[in-house]
Amino acid sequence: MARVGVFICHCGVNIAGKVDVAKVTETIGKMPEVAFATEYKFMCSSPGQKLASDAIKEHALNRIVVAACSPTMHLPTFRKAIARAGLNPYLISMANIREQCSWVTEDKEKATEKATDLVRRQVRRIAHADPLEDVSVPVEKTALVLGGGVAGIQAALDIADGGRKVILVEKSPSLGGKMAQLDETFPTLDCSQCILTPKMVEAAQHPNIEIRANTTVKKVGGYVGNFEVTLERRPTCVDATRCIACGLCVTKCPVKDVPDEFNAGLGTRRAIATPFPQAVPAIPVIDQEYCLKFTKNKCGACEKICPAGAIDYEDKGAEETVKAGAIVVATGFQEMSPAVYTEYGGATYPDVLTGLQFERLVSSTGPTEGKLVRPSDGQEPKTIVFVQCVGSRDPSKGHEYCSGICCMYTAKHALLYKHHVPNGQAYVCYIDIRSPGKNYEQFIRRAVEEEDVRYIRGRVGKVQRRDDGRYRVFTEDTLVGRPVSIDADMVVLASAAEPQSDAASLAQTLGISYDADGFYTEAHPKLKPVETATAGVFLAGACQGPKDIPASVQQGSAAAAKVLALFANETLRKSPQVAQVDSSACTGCLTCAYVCHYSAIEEKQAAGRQVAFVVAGKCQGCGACAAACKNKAVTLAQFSDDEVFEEMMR
Amino acid sequence: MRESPMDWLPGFDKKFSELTHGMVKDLEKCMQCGKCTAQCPAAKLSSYNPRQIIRDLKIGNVEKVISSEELWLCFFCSGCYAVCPQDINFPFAIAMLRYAALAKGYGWEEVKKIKDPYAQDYYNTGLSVSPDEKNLGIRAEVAKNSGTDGRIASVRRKMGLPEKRVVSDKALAEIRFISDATGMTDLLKGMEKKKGVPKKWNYGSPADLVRIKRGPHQKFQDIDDTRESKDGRPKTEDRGPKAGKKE
Amino acid sequence: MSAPEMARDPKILAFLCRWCSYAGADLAGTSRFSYPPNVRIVQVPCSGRVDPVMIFKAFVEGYDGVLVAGCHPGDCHYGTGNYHARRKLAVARRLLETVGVHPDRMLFTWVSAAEGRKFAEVCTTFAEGLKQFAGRPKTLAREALAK
Amino acid sequence: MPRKKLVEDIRVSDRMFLFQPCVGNSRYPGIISAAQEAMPKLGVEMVTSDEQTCCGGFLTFTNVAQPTSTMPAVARNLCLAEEQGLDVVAFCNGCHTFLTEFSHFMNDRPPVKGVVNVILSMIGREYKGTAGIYHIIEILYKIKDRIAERVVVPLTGLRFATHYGCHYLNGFKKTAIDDAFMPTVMEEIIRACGAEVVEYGENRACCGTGLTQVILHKEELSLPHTKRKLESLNEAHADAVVVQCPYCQAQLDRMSQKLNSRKAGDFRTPAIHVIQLVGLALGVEPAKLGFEAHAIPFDKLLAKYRKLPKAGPDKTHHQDTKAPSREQKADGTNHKDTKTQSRKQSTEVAA
Repeated sequence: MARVGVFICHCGVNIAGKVDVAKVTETIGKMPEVAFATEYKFMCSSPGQKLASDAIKEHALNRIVVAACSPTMHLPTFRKAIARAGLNPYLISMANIREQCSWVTEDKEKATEKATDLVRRQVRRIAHADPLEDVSVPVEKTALVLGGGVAGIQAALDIADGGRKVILVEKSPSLGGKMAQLDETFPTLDCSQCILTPKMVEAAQHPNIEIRANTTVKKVGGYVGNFEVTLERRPTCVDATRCIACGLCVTKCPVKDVPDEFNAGLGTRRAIATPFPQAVPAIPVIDQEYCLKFTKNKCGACEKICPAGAIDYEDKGAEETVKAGAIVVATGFQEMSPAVYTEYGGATYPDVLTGLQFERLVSSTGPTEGKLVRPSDGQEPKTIVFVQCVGSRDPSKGHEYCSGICCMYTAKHALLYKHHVPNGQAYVCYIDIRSPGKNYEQFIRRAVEEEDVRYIRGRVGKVQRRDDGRYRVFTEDTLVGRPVSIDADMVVLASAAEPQSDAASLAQTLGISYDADGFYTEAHPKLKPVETATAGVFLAGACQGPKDIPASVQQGSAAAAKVLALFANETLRKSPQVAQVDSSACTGCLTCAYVCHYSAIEEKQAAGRQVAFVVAGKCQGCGACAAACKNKAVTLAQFSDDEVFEEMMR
Repeated sequence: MRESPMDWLPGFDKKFSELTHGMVKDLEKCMQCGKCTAQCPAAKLSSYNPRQIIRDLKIGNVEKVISSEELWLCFFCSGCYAVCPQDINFPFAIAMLRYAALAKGYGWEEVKKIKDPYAQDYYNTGLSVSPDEKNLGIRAEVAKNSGTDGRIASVRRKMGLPEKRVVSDKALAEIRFISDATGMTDLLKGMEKKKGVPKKWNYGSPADLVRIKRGPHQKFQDIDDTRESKDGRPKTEDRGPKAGKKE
Repeated sequence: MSAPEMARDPKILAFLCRWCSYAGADLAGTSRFSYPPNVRIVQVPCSGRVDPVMIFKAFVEGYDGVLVAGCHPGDCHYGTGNYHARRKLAVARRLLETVGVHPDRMLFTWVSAAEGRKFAEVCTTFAEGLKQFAGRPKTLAREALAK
Repeated sequence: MPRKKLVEDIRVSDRMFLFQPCVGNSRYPGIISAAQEAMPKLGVEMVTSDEQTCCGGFLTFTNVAQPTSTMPAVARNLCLAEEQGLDVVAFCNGCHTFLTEFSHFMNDRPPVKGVVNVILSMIGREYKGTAGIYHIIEILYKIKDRIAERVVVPLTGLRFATHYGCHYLNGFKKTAIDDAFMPTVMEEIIRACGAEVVEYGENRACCGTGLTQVILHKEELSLPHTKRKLESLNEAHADAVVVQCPYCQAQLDRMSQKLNSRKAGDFRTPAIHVIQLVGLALGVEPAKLGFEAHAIPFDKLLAKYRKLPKAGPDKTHHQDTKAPSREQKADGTNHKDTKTQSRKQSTEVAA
């Protein structure tokens, strides 16, 4: 038998000014369910809360209705208060007689009438409520970090240093990501590899970090604290457990003309290769597309020379399923192909390079070992033009957004060029210079003032390959208002940063959302920058939007902090507002599973037939399943059909 | 210097869209990157600057744009449209701005230069390029190459083609009817005057066509009847607005 | 309800999603935008929770109109709940017609947490619209279905 | 790279409406004649109408007429094709642009179309918007394999530069069948004819005609572009530059003469319309291709052409030993001989 206690708040004059509170109390007090009804000036105050908890004991109340402001404001307050008095915190309901009654109704009488009605409904409703317990889920204290670029490495190291296990998954043969391909970094001109490789080695040697190279995510099941992830390693034909990374196989490989991805297509590599000298892990990989063993079924030189017997042409790859409590997505970005920019001869003219290609060209580990020469004829470029916003800020051919990093890396490129060719002339054609980072603007000024880089405000219209092998770059100096043409030996296009080509499919696997441009969406743009809408999945680095190195590292650490906070709990508590299936009423049609946005409904066998089953840890309590169930077998706690019907009854 | 910014700045899009018959997606999108001017053949050799024109329009300097000589320098090569990252169809904007200029009395000397060799030919013959080669240098070259007197008519005859292409009378009557009904005839007449601008002509929109009364229909019938009764060869002198055709 | 009473102040049941529309209704209060007093708000976690049965039951209960409001498309806290609601209630609307309830007695709309004024306006105009049904018999009478 | 999807959508019928360009008729009649001779060899009969008038592009873009005046005129011209159930083939970039843009404008805006039809109804016509509008380059590209198959005189050893014209590529940057800056369709057609393609730096530069610059006596704007282009062409040593628009053709051809006469250079590269080129390859006799109307003579090109062996009926490119000696004496006068020869060839091909 429900014994409901009703507490009606004056909220100063906010409620009492429009609602005759005494009259409401009197009317409600006569309801059969109500054991006690009273009014008070400020229910949310400490004496108000004490009033409630005292009444619970005194009148043996087992249900509470507080008629006051919106439950959004103070429901948690009163839940805590009645819990202190020993009552189940979910046996309280609030009648919103301020925001939805006294403040919106002109007529006093009508307001009183409405307030009485609102309280009456909550009384009836709470009388039908059951006590609920918070859902508790265990936490698997292993983190899965997807992507071995600088953001992923940072996240993995921070989590591992926090004492938790990390599985670091990388699609390519080595950690390092885009940062490993860079020559120097802005604004300090630190050598990129020199600051990155120690971190790569640290990750490889950390007792809490396991690295899975050449691996991608195939399937993700489970929920926060309890993900089950299927990882798939592609066939590399080199047994990583046996390989001693001596590199003999690479020297013996006869196929030497494979385009080198690490050098952004500028140089060539062998059919068996490690991507770069400092690769971690340093295990070479056979490229089956080019390897003679696979194309012509001959050769086998690497197998013959390998002292460790690590070559295995029969390798079919492998799958493994791992358990993880949290997932950090740090899959990064890719450089947009400039092939659509035919007006610039992108991907067509040999001396029209992308930003990443230029990085490789000036890098000491690049195809020319750091000698800056034209790919077409090996001559040193005496004049160079850097074209900004290629693919960025261009809804017609590229992306609408600003890639954010190009202004800075172009300034860096211009400086690197001047360091390689001190008597050469560098031009930068820009629309706006965006340099909002620490010391960034000074870096741009250094390029302009000290290194004599000519900045021209105007987007390049056309690059014409001239008969003499040079390139005429047409632009406008918009500050003067005159068209300008520059005869250049080399043109570098600041290609946009865009989402990885497989970003959308990974998002679907993970159940996270992505924006119109294809970048992953954070839970809140200001306040939850590394969380996703899916609990337990966090974002770091450029997969969430174009970022420079400092920002990626910051996000890596931020995501790690979130993971460690999650792992600080033995179990996770979540709201008991979850759905439940009455398997005796369930027909097993699984319409509920179809409408579930969280894949929280699975099928199971009960009494020899298929029925639906709600995984409480995954359920977010939206109630779509309850509304969809034809048999009314699904009940959403706190919003059961009974409770809603009681509330809506007149 | 702004002229009357309040006339233009609010609702610029809408107003400009009306002005250009909706053919140009709003110039508001322009980010002033300069890619258009960068490859513009006219900008290379003159003070014409598409980016600047858009800028002027956006800040309200409409009078400055439509009274400028630069407005008449566009090549219509559409290069600016081809490279525009916002897909602004600027050549159309220029064409429409020229109408705006004409409506305000600017630029008639430019249009009059075209009128005789092209528009009048169109009205008279249905074709807009005169079949007579007037350039003597070219005529000499063609004569040398073809062994004729160098006139295209002669070359055509030699090739076994009729000396010139003739549009049928019915077609001529039809296009003249369209010209009359839509005000082009009046425009051509107006341009006859050596100085000044045609009085009877306003810049219109397609919607203006709705206002056509039943009158022109009658007019067309007359033309058609004349054609039926005559020998079928158009007498251009009689039909052109030059002769002050009055029905 | 008697016809004159309905002509004065139709009774409306409003199902509001907790994240957007309920907060919007709160904002209407905070901003003191008044609306007809006969609107009764039922909080649901998501507009997707609204079962067509609830709509029918409301008419059986004697409400003159039912309003369902959810987050704007794309803004659903639960991803796709408002889309489910939209599809389900489109069917419910047609069903109402077959049982003789004028479909305009039901309204499905989007109200965000920032749209306090909109919520008040929606309630007011919906109530105005319902007044045309005053005095017109509802085939789906309370007694007929209560059996 | 050609846009596959758009190429697939092209309908090539066995009868198509030849939209006669004014500049073509009045300056380079060879284009019309070439189309009428060459296209039937490719299985496309060209239908003309003496009711077709100027497209109206000139008038609109030189502002002597409002779009309100020319739009019904465009619709009327399109009606001529529609009434016969034909698709339109334009041989001029200007005609193509103008017909396409205005037909889209009308088709996308039913009220405008309605108003246009009010006017057309008074002359007993109705514009429906059903006719496809194609540029000849699109048709030729679509049937380039057919060209290669039916080539009678493979243009082996002849070297051609290309010039597409701004109005086609730039104006239709998303709907032309090829990319606006690195197109290859014309190159592929040239290769289908057996000839070589020559690259030159100013390939995609404007010819300088700029619609009206020459007419408006703004030579200082126009001629520098033409001159630069012609200089680059001289460097390339092409036998001819292939164009797809008679107006570009007029600029490149006539301004060469003008610049030559002003001693501003020595420009001798003839400009040939792509349909004239295809005509040559298909064995249309040169006299029918109207090269005599050009200011820059085709003597050198034709001399080389006459020495070319003809492909046998089995379509192998084997050497016909008799042909060269017979052709050598011809040198521009012996048309009759060529005519019978080409006729014979074409009947063989047809059989």
